[in-house]
Amino acid sequence: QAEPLIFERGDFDNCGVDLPEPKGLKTRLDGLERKSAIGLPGLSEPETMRHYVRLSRKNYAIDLGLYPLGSCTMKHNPRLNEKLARLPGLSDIHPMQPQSTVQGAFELIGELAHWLMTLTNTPCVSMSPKAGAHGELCGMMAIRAALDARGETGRRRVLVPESAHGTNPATAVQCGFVTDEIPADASGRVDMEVFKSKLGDDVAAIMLTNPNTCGLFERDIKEIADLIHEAGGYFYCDGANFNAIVGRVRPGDLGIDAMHINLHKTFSTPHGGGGPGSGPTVFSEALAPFVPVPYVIQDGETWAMVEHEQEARDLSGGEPFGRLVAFHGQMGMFTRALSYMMSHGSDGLRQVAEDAVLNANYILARLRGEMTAAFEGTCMHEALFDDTFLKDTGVSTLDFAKAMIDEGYHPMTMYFPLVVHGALLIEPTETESKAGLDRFCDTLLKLTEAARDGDTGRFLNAPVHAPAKRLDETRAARSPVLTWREDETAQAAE
Amino acid sequence: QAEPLIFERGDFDNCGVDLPEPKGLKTRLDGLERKSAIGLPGLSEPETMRHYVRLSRKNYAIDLGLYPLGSCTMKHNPRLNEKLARLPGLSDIHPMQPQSTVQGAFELIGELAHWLMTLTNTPCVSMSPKAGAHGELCGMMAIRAALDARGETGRRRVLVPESAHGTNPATAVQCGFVTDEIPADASGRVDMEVFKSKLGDDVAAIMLTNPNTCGLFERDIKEIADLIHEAGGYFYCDGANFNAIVGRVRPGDLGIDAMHINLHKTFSTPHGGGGPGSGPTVFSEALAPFVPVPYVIQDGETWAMVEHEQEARDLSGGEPFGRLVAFHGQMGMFTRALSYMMSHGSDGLRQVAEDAVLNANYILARLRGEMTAAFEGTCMHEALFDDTFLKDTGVSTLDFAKAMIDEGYHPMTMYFPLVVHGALLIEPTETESKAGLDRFCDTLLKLTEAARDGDTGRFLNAPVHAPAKRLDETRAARSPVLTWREDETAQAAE
Amino acid sequence: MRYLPLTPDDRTQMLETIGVSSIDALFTDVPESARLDGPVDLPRKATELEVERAFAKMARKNLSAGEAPFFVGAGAYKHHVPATVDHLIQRSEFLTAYTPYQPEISQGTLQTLFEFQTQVARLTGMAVANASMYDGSTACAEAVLMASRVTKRKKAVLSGNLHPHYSAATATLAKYMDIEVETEGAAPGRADDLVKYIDDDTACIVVQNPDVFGHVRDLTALAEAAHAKGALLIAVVTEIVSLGLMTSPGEMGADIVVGEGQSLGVGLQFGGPYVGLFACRDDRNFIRNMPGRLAGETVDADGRRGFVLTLSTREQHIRRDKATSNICTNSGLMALAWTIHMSLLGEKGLTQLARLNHERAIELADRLAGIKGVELVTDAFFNEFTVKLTRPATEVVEALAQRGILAGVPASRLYPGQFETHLILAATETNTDGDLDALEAALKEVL
Amino acid sequence: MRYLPLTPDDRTQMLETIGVSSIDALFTDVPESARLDGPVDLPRKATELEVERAFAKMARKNLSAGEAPFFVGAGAYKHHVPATVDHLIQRSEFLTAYTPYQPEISQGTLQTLFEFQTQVARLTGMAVANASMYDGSTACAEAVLMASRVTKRKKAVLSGNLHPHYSAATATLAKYMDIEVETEGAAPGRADDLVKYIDDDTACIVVQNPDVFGHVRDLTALAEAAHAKGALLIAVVTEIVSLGLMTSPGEMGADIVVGEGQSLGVGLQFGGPYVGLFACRDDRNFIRNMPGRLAGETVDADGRRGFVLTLSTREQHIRRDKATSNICTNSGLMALAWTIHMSLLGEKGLTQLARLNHERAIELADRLAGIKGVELVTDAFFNEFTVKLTRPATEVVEALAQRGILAGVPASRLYPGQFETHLILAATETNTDGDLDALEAALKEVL
Repeated sequence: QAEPLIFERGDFDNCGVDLPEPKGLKTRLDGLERKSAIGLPGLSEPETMRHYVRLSRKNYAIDLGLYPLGSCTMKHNPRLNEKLARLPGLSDIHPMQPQSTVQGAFELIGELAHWLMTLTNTPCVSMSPKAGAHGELCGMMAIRAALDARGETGRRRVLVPESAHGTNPATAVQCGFVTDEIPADASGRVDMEVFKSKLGDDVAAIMLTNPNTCGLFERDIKEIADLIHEAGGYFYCDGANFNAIVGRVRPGDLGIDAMHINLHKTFSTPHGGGGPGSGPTVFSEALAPFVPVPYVIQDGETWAMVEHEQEARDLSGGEPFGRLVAFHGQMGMFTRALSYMMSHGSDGLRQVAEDAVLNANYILARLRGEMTAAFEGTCMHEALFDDTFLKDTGVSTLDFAKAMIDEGYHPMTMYFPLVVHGALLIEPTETESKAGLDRFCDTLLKLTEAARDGDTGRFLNAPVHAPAKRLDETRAARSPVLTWREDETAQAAE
Repeated sequence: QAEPLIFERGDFDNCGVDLPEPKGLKTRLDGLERKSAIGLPGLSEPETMRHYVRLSRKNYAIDLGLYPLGSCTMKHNPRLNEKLARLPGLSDIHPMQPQSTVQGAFELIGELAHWLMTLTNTPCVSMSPKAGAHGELCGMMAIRAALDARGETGRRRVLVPESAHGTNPATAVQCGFVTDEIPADASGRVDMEVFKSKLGDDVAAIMLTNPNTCGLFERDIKEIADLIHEAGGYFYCDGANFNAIVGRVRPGDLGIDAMHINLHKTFSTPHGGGGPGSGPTVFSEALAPFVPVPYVIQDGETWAMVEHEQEARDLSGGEPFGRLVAFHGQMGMFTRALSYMMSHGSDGLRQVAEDAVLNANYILARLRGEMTAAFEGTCMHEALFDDTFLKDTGVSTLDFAKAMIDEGYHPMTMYFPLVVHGALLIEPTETESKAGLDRFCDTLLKLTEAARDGDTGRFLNAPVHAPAKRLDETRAARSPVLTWREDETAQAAE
Repeated sequence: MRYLPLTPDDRTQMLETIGVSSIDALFTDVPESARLDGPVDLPRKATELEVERAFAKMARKNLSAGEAPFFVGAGAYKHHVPATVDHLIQRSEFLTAYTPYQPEISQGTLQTLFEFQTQVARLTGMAVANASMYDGSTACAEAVLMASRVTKRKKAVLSGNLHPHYSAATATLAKYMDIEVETEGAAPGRADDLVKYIDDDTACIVVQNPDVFGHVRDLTALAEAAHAKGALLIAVVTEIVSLGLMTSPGEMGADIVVGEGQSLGVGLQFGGPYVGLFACRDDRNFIRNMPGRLAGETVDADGRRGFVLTLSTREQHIRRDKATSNICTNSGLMALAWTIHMSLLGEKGLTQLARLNHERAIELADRLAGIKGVELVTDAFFNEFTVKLTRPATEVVEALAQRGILAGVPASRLYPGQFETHLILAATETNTDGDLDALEAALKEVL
Repeated sequence: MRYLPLTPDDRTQMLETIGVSSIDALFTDVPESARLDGPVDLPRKATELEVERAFAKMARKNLSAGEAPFFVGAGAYKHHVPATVDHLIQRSEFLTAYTPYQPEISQGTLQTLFEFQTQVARLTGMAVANASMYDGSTACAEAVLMASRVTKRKKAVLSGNLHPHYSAATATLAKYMDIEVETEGAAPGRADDLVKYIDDDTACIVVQNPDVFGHVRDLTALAEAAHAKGALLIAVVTEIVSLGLMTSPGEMGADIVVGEGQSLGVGLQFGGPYVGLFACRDDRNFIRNMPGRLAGETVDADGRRGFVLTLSTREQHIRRDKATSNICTNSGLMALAWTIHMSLLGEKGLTQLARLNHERAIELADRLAGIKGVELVTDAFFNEFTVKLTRPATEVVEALAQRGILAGVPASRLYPGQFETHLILAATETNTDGDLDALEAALKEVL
């Protein structure tokens, strides 16, 4: 059931909105009136509705089933949060209205900031970052600014474990650093010997994900923090996996200097097919002076927003590293996240971490006999397997994952982290039921058996029960077709 | 992908809402505290979400494609209407609040009433009826009350064309009438000779759908009105097909005495899988005194609602036949319908009728060469075919319809009206595009050809591309299983 | 117009295919004198923004329940509905589907109806339930007609404490079916004596519990008295949440239970759409005489479980003038909302919700009873009760409304000319301590 | 807790399967000193109703745009968004899906992104566009970095009339990449002269059109001057509706066009989430240096058309420290809202919408210019313009806010210490005649 593109269906003369007739006033565009057609088809409202409803049904979604993407934390998205984000008093306000007319908005931002600082035990948070990677940038820029303020122009090396998300090295480079990789030890954690050997007076910082992307808690984290601080560097913590410890461990107690928090992971703002995210970043005392503008401050009953660097300097003697973004960050996500946090409360959030870890360990326990667990022992919120169990079956990690689609599941994260071969990283989250996990494990065990039994066709041709068969990604990259062109209609009709 | 029942999945101890803890006060239920368990499973919110989202995907819907049900008018449901119906000032008000606190609600009802009376050219409307059939009851009860007021206890015969909806005779009987059927003439309309022959002093009314269920306008409608009035009876018009003429013809101009209007058909309030409907009923001067309570009245800037029969008598000398329902009718549907009407305006509504009729005739024109049109000439808003074209193919109307499911369409109305053999009644409505109608016609022509070519398997086994294969309705009726019982789990697991 | 996909070009081409010269040619069967040559006298098309503004203006003229301390009940109750419910009922596939006459592509609707029926049956303590009625009042009226069909008798006895709108709707529907309706006078705060009305012509007695004044009663003796004379007991429940805490009508011997389901999932909506609940005993004769749709279990051609609308030979589209009722619409979407809310609650949540309601009402009753000039009339109640004031209740309610408090329903609004100083108040889990404070303080002022 | 399906029994059984005695046993890798033995000092769990009430209270403290005559712009604009848009983006399958890395079960997201890219490219007059950025300001900053990569040069020239937040975000991102940023002073109501800054080290010049004061300019000469020196022209559009009426930046010679898409589909949302638009010329080197995700067309194993994320070797999850940017999130849901709104409008609707905006602004400008004490500074504009007042604009705006009117942005809020009496006002199709009357009357009062 192919759905034609709007360009193949719509009409330049058709329109799905009604607007008043213009009066025909003389324009004041200084001769810049558009002279040529744009090429934008319009669809009536009923046609529009169907186009998108039909397309939506070609997507998998958390509302349809388990979405076990390691490191991505796909959990239930409560509709209460969607409802509250649409209150006109919160959604229909402009970022540049007089501050006296948006006191409730500032209060909400301040309240969320309070929750985030309390949960992390840190004294400062920047609400600007638009996503997790943007939060990394916020944190690493503050580190860079702090080093610059100390006159440390020689500290440009950033230590990054090989299990790190790609955003870590990419971010470091965007802040003018070079990265230096630390391998994992046999237990899947930072190799402390190598780490120590890399410390020196050119080291700016370490970027460490904790729990790490192998789903393991970095046992030596306090020692790492102490050592990096002794060496004159800072500790950036990637908070992508905060879901595993929220309410049970406060990263500030571990000695971190900066950490972003993915509101769209731990605090369940919907992923929306790839965004928007939101990545508020918390800071230690050491980095607090460098946080970017804007931020809200409270004076008695009144809230205000500090919007300019000079204002920040005048008010608190801070040295903001600049501004990351127009306006005030992802307000719509703040609303959703705060609603989620208040709903759980401190007790519920603690339960979140516990159930997330329990669910992951349950999967690990049920599967480790048949699939190969990458490391010994228990895990945190995600279970990591390598592809040893597929050896000599002719089935790759990719094939195995695609076969899961035919069983009605979204695949787990594949080939990441890079520290193990053919990685399969499963994160169930706390919003899955035991019965659901049992069905999932039964399915994986069935597939494992099928692979071992040589039923390779089932894997190599998978998926067959999906809106599309396996797609040719090489062709897409080799001769990129990034926009629709007229001559495609014929091609599509073939 | 069978979806287990909540009774097979949920748990009596689980719950998807959070509530405060009760204080443990002593009850005041006079010993009527429940002593036994109820047997209601609860699901957490994420499980609930998935259960219903997954179930929803087993439904066809107007948002997915054409829904060509003759006589049911499945058209686009604008989401603007859903949004407005949820304004707290309209949705979160109680029907028994002080009248001074719901003036806007009364105004809305009054405004909708004004639109309905203007579009029908009638002086009176009852907003109580909860659905079309309920509107028929409202109309026929007013007729019965009017006859009773005239002391005409002998008039109990109601003339009903054989093409009428089943609700017509059922309603007449509920008002203490007996029905007398009038056959259709060769053109698909009321046989005037028979009609005339049936008139007499025991005739209470005629119930006539116009355009009728063959999709034809009753050409002789004014003569019918005159004759029934001359004979001392009333003219009830079934307004199910008002969509065909709205804005172009005012039923009041045709001499009707009562007509219900299905807000969920002509004015597009969503069908919701079978309801709720809403069936306001308009009346002529002759029947106006008998409309039931409640109704709104306006006095200058102030609105009020007349809630009791005595009040109606005192105020206007009316003789309400009673009360049809608690409270004030389907307010939520009023909001949606008025939004729909205001959006179109008088010009847009006229266009609705024209496009609805144009679309139906386009289908008739494109298909009549291959499928057998039931009658000569053009049609109104729906095209009627009989099963002559399937003769000797081994394919029944039912089989043909089920094969449409495999082509991605909801079947048309089948085996109704009863005046033609193996009827197929297609109503596209005005919210279908020409391109969409062309695809639909192409599909039917392809199926017609397949039937003729003896590809019967395709029909007899259909549907195969649907969430379920053909269901055993006989078994369901012979040994009814109307609720779930414990022992079914095992059976389901088979 | 944004909802109309045809372009002027399309229209021209289509007329050509049809073989007529103009759209008017398709309307020639309309008598000439009835053909309008232009739009009727109503406003022309409006933009979304214009329509939104017009509705916002009307909405602002109402005082919504969420804006006020709110104690209005009498057949419709303010409860908190989880956001999930409203989200799910707006799914295109639920919202914009038709009656599931084509079961192969309607399993979503059919399975939810089957689940709904099971929940309703269990909650009311009955064996079967239908797929919903328009609302509670029409369900009540249809139950009386059904009782008459089942017993082949022509008299119905209605409790005086049955919601007067229900009595009126029932009397109206019964009238032309020649069913005689007898009603006892209303008795705030106590159970009226209906046994004396039961005779060999009695098809049914109809009693509401909790009644319109909030009073709760044991129906067991009444059921026995009715059954002894071959009559049926129809129990009416307008506050379905009460069944989370109270013995079900089925356990007390009711033969048919009807109810208003509005409390769960649906919201106030100024009276509609609501959802009527209809349940009865497991008796072939009963089931064959039920009004409304029924979803039933069956199997498909592959032998897999599936659901269909069943026993439709009771219905008008098959049986026409012999049908059990003329109904051809249920309250499907509201039934969906109801069953989703009930699935979220489960037994545990419903019980807790009911208890919270009961406790709030006890607290409110005790507070009000402590005010000079207020007398508590109802001693056994669930979440609604009646008080007697020293002033006409209508005046008091209006005075409180001026203060932004929606205080309840004057009994005289339901029983014109009677119970002038009686006020019926409901409390639910949505009432805060602040609401109670506000009512208490304001009531002291105006009395 | 309503979102957590595990029951106490489940937990016990699962711990048993895992083979540990308690949940604490799973947290033993946490240093003992960092293990919290109870909940942190924050409120405990809350019911839906409690949370709703807390948010309603905060919401009530804000004056929303819909409640007031509203003329605030400066990079975010109030437009009417059809109800269909918000309904569709709440479809479970769009709202709760992840990045479409598994294309076989993500064709819905991928096809809409492909359509989005095509619409953006056509509207801006460019050949290709990406699948959206966080917002306009970060798109602008990323464009400067891209220009530097493409030209291998290290200087960027920013117009003084570029939105100061955009300049700041760009300068911040450029700072540590050692890209030198030069900025001309702001010049309300006229085009600043940037040609003089262009030299052989210049990677790009960045110019906003209409600029932050609302002024519109022809970019053609600027593009030519830049190209003559081997530099790129980056055009910034913060009011994307303007392109319905104005010559596109592509037609005027821009090499990269970035924009804020908030005007269509998204709403005000107090600054975010918005949707950044990013388009560029059809040049292999450009495309390989683009930031952000790209959806591309391909075929599946059966040869049927399908879509995938492509050219991901630019991206951080593949290239790590060699990536074109660190971005791994787009603004997918807002891009969906944008493309739905744009599909509803089509060329016809967008053009009409743009014209309505332009006309409202002309009417407003003429009215204000007629007030004593108001001088119109911008003579060529789209839907936003700047006036000079006789009093500080901040005071005027505050005084009008007290009267319930949201009158615009004082230029000094964007340029602290400068343009104290300049006020930037926007008008859109949502402004009624009554809004204009109210502003005019109130402004006369406070000046």
